[in-house]
Amino acid sequence: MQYQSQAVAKPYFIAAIGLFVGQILFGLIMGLQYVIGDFLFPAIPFNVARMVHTNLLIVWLLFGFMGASYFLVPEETETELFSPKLAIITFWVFLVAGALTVLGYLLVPYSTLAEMTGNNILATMGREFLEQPLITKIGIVIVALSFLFNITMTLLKGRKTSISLVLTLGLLGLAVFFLFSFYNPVNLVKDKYYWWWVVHLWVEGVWELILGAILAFVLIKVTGVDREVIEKWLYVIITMTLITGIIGTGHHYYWIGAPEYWQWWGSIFSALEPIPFFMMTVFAFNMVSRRRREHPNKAAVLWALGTGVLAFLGAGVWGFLHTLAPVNYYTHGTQLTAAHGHLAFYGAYVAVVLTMISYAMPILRGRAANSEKAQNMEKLAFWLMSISMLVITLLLTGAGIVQIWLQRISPTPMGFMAVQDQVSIFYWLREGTGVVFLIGLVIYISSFFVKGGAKAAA
Amino acid sequence: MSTTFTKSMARNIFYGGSVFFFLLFVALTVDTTHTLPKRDNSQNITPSVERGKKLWETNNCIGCHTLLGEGAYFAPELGNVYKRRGPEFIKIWIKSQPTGAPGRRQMPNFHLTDEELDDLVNFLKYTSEINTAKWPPNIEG
Amino acid sequence: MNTQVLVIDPAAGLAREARAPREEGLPGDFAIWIFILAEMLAFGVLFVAYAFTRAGDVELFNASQETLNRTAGAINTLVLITSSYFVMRAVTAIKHGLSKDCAWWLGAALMLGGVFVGIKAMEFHDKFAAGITLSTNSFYMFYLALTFFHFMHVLMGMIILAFVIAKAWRGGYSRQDHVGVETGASFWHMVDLLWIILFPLVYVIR
Amino acid sequence: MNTYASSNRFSSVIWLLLMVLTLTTFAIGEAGMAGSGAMLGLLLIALVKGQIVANYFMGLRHVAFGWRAVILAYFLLVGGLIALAYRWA
Repeated sequence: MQYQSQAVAKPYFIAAIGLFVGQILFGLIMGLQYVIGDFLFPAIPFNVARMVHTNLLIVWLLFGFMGASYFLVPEETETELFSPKLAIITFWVFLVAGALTVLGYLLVPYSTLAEMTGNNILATMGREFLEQPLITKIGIVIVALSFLFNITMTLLKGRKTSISLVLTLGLLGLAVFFLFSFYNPVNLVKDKYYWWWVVHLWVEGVWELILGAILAFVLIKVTGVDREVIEKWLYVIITMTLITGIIGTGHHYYWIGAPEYWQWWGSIFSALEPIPFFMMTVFAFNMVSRRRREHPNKAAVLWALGTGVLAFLGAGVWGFLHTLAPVNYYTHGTQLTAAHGHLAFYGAYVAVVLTMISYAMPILRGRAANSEKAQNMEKLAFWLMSISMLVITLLLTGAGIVQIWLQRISPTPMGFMAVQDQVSIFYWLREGTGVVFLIGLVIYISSFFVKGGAKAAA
Repeated sequence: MSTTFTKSMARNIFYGGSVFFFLLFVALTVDTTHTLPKRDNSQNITPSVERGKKLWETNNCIGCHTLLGEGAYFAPELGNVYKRRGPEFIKIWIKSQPTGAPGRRQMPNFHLTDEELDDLVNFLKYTSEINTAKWPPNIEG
Repeated sequence: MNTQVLVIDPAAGLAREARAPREEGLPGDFAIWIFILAEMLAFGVLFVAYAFTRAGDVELFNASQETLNRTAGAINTLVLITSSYFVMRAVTAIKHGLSKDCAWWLGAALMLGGVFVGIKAMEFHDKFAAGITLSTNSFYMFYLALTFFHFMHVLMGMIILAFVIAKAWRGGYSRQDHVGVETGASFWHMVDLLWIILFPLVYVIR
Repeated sequence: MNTYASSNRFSSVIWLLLMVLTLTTFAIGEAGMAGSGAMLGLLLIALVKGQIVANYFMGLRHVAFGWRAVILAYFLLVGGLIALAYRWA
């Protein structure tokens, strides 16, 4: 660890992994509810489980991004963090707020929670992924502002590298576009139109800047390739991301009442969205093959390469699969969407956060890399989680195709619930694969507790 | 044979390109905003529809259902449920939940009053009349 | 640090010094070429989409095309090509170390860019005044989408030219180092190149 | 300065050629010509103009063949697909 204040990243990473476990457990509950409909009903209805599943994902990824930033920025700017104390306070505020929100979801009926938390003052709740009570949303803004303040102040007093600039820009965009979650007009079309300004412009816009910056940082560290080379490619990739991704938002505007020209804009630009992901994969492999040093942390290299490949598959290939309007007409809002969502989030964002954790955690614990044994466990966990997520995606794709056929294309369309019964075999297999994913996650966590044989700090 | 490739130029193109496409997006959004009244059925937004939307949100319906294809994929699409089932069926259905049928997916009972049920149905009626470019492909959603 | 020039092929730097005239690198920075190719790809898909959508409703497209101001389109083609020619003169000038000439030629190109924008704005104004929008029909959707998207590229090209002019005027480029001029020039030529397809496709071919 | 003058003379000729080609396109439009022949002719003119702009204005004629091929392929592909769509209509 080059700078003392980088240590604040550690609790963020630990919290991220902890919440990740929660996310997976609730995912398994939902997976079971897909086939045993009354499982845990009425204690945890599906909508509550899903809310917890998706919100935990967002929150733990945010913890991961923040931890990554606190680790990365001092090293990039070559100066201590502006205020490590503020970072720790922010951590606890965010963790407590997150925990209270999840407890609120689980313990109080959602409508009561809405009433308790001021939804009558400004109605923002009850929209997918933005279910958080008003006070939580305000809390998120405050946390984001204090975090941005801390990062920006650090940046201002230190060296300004492209990586830290891109990262900060991404984080700033994250905060700015979240503000649209406070805009909830009665007009459903407008509601949905701007809802995507949070959701799409996050995951297919500014989050990719964060992803690119973190990946570039880790690649510089583990390959020793010239910063100049990596940073210019970072710029090229995120340029492609934004020029395709911003207008690509149009692929969500086909069937929600927006003008029909979005079918053209959305199809054409989102069809180009795989290009930056492809470039990222080529870039990662290229840098690793041009490496000038053999970094002892092989697990981190594996995660970095995995991020490239899995993001390309999940976000690029599976996104392209149903992004063209004539295809999307049939696939919109089916299990195919769920398939894409799972692999895209895992491949791009889960993988990049775990890449950073894999690289940074040993250093935070006083060594350049973990022992051979620990690394092997981590690599095994990588393969188990990645392959099972790929299989889950394939199974949901299968379910989606059957669903589309029976419910939407067939000359005698079946009703939704009847179709669900037809595809239950896919759901059973998905649940089984989910258990494998959990095993992978358990092995991943165990790898942190393997004793002995640690490589000396570089 | 040599081509120059500098970081500063890559950076400038990043800033220029991002601003450019964001402005294009804003321009399209302005046009969309002007065009929406022809499509979004907003002339039929009544106070009852407004209350209905709030009920839709505060009971987290989107956590199981899709609405115009967005939401969870656990329960049927409701953007066109008004046309598929009609108002009376919807109200009776909501009131009779949960079915308690063993092993089947369960919908909670949200203890809605008759007036609230009317509001929710009005919201679903308004939603079903939005011009969605002929989506979904058929009435099953 | 940021101005450090990276050369893809180290040996080629020497070749450039020797001014070997036959095989040179791409004019301008490689990064602009990635951008140019991406933009050409997006336009290319839009062009082809236009053609195939037209195939579905030829009468509508032909009838709507009649309402376009072909003369304005042709004048704009002449304007844009001439501006491209001026830009080329500017590049030639700076290759001979003539900074001021370079700036003047670029200034002339910028002015023609302004003429293009003016004519195009009048065209847009006529169409909007006639109540035509992106949602009127598929022909106008493509006509407005393509020309407006292109129009924005012209504006962006003008901004780029303005920056290059300012630097050229201050003597920021030289016989040896004029990658910036070439970069801006390449972008401007791309804008021209796209219009060369756009004009016959949307205004003339029926 | 000799090379300067001669290369400028050359580019001026190129420019004149482009002007003439543009006016040809315009004239075809004004004459109301339609059908496959006119369509192919107009696309061909566009191809020629595009090649001139790419090779002489952009200066790709000094560059490795691959890059010129990209532009040529672009024009052939886009033009070919457009022609296909028009024939198909």
